[in-house]
Amino acid sequence: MRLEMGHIYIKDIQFAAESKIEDGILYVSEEAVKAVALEDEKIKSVSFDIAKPGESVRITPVKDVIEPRVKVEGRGGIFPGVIAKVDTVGEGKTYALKGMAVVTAGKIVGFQEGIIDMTGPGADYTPFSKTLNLVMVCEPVDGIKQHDYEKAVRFAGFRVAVYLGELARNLTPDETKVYETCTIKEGMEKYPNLPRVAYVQMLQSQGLLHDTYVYGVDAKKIVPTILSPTEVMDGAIVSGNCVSACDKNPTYVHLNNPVVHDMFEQHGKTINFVCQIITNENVYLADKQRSSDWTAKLCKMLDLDGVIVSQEGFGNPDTDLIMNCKKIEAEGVKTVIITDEYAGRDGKSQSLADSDPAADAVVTGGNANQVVILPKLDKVIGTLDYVTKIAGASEETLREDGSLEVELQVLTGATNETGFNKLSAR
Amino acid sequence: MIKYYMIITNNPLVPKKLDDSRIVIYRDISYEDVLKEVRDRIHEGHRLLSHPLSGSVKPNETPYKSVMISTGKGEIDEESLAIIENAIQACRKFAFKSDMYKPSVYEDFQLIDWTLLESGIASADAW
Amino acid sequence: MVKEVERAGIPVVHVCTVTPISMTVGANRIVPAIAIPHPLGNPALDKDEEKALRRKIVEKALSALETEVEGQTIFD
Amino acid sequence: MAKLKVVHYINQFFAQIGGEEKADYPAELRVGEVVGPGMALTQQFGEDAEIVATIICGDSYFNENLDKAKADILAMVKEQAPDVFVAGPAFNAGRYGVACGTIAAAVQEELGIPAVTGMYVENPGADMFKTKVYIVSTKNSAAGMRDAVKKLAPLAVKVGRGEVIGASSEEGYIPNGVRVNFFEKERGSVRAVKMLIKKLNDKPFETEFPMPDFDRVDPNPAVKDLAHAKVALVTSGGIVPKGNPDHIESSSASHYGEYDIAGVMDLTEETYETAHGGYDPVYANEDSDRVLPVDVLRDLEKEGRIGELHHLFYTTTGNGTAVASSKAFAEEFSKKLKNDGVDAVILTST
Repeated sequence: MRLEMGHIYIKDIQFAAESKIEDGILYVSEEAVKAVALEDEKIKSVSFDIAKPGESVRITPVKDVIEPRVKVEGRGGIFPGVIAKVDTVGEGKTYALKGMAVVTAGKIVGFQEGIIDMTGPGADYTPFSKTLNLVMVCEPVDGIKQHDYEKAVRFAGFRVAVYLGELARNLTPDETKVYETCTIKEGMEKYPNLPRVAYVQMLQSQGLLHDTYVYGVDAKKIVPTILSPTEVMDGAIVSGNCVSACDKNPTYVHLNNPVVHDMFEQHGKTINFVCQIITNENVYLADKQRSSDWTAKLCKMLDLDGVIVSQEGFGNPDTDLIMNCKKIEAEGVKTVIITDEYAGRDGKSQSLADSDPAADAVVTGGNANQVVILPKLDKVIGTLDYVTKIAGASEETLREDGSLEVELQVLTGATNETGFNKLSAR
Repeated sequence: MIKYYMIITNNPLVPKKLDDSRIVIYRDISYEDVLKEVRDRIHEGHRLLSHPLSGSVKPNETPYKSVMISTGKGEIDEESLAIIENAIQACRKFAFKSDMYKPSVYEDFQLIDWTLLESGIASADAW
Repeated sequence: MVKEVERAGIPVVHVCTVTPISMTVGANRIVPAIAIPHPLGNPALDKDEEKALRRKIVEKALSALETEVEGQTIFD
Repeated sequence: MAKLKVVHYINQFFAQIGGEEKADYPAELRVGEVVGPGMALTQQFGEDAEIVATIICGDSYFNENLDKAKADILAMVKEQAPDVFVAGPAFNAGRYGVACGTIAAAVQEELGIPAVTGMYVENPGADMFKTKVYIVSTKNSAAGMRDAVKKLAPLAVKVGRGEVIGASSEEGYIPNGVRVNFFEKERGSVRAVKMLIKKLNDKPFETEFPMPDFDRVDPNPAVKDLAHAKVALVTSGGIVPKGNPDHIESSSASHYGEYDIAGVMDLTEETYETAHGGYDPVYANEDSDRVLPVDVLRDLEKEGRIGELHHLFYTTTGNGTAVASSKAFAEEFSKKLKNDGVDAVILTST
């Protein structure tokens, strides 16, 4: 499959009477985006705000982060099975608004987490301090169930992102990148001497606020399957989760999956990037066994030489990660796994809830228990009400001078397990 | 009556959500004690069916935990044992703050624990 | 624990019910035991039989100590 | 900032007193002198620190007169009251490495003066002391002096000033089991792809997180003559005298038990029980031999199959998996077992 990605660099976001993109400036009609968000009757009200890198702004509690995109050529549309109708995506031409994101915020449950600081020490850890953020805070209608509220906010974010992406449909991209994978046979012929490599992505799939969707299908209910790595660039995978903010993949990370991109960098040079394999992280142990058996089986059937396995979340997925690694290695396929650590505040505890000698090549996104002091910032988008109650926060969270003492856990994307960041640990 | 699994839980929502067709053992104990009760039963030969660290809400943050184990007993299941021991150890890495929330937050914790369990039940009932 | 004893320079045999755990904790000489609540016994047997069973395991443990091993070895 | 005061410890060889034939050289303090590798350190310290005294001790002397040597050297260091203590680097010299680790750890623990040392990762002193004191990772011979000093000097200054110490890969010390965050130059996915390519090409690569519990200890040689050997019993099954006199907790015990079984031929329901909370205790309480086979070993002792059953046994309630505290307990009682001349151990777990 061949996908041409057109990048349109956004240098600034401003509210204006009419939505448009001109000279790299995204003008947003507040009225128009509100109308898009409020299409769902479960959302009572929505407010929009802009947060820019370096500003003294804290966004919390963050639910999802989304990069606006538009499909300009080829089958399907962005977020197939969710916003666009079901159709296989990943070929043709897609434009993305780079340097910006739509951030959804809103309290779905009382202990919700997710902080994005646009300045200060927190900004060093969350990757979304570097994007221009259009933040939408959604309030639900009264008496709504958490399930419905979660879904409403999830969809509202996608609708707004798609609306903004559409503004770029007729623009000329600032930069174009081409991503192309071969069929199995083509790849064997074209790169007979390169190792055959795939990316095994584990998707969070445990329940409310712990779910991921593939073409609209709840990932709990999939068996492992293969994708062309270009499919995720059109929104084939979206996030429905926000607990454990530091190591959950927001939709932005799925769209810009760093393993996919960095494997493409080497594709045809040092490796033959064959495909992406997706699998899940269910609660039920027999599901884990089945899924890891299948990933190993797929690796074998595809005659792979090596894979990178990425994780999502804490605890339960450690077991999936080790099962996948062990079984894939047992098929003679070499693995590198990406994880993060919960080594305690002092760094002395056992980092993972499972381990195996087969996992001899590990990349880590750092210790999520590390304490960081976040100074008081001038403006809060969303609400601080819950910050004192979020994961990683302790009773001294809100200190006298208004600063927060928290663990990295609460910062959106801080210890991402797809290798999105530079943070690591030894 | 679905007899081949039972649920050990300290989440009061679970017995309310499930009727007599499921075996629910409700105990008013801590998160860690739920894991220990599960461990003791694994020692007796029950098998672990759902992951004890289900969910990303950390131990000591949420007070609630529901775990599925087999009703039947057999030889001690080594995999179950390894998982539960690791889970109990993992509890101690997190600062205790399950007693610091407003009442409404506990309901949310109960709900999330229930949805995690529910996904396990859905898988189990598919057999 | 077993590793620390070995590290101190004393040959050690681990009599353990769950041998994979024994492997994980790094024991080199491993003798499987009966069951978790009674690793070296079986209450279903009468006293003499039970002691004979226990003696068999202990003897196996002793011969494990007398055997040179390269790496982790389970003496079944 | 004022220059930090440094006391430097080296052996007889690096002090150019002599080789193996001078290894019995007793501890000597040279105030105001910079000796051997101290020159290179001084240069690297620049304006940050200076060596105010050098302590020289022969490797054999140190290890053979451990208590006296340690006490003497500690007194010398105390007198100089430095801001930081530097030992070595010892490279691959085994006894020197152990001496450096021992004295650096002692200075830190007993005098409260921060200390650093350096050695080759396979030096036995590295494994023994890496969790107690920062040990800079060096090459395996003194040819690596320049490289070693480049890492040792700045780390000494940092610990001397009480600054935050970064991750092992940044500072150059041997990983000490404490996980420290830092920012890499490349994002994780790039590092993963590079690691995979190395692994695919059978080139050496370094994992960022070594899997725990898989550090293996090589098996000790077999016991040659069990008929004359002293065999000891250890258990993680929590067997204790009836009434649990030391109150060993039922799980994750905070201490271990040491009990005398001299003259005990059989563990009975009236005399012994288990403190373990992890399994059904009924069977072990009925007959603790089911966990700790004293009865059988007494028979075997009588029959001459073993020389003797050690009169002490050790007990904990650690479950099968490794936990930090049980490791510490085991370190401690293993030392006792060794000192008591125990030739072999039977460790039982539930």
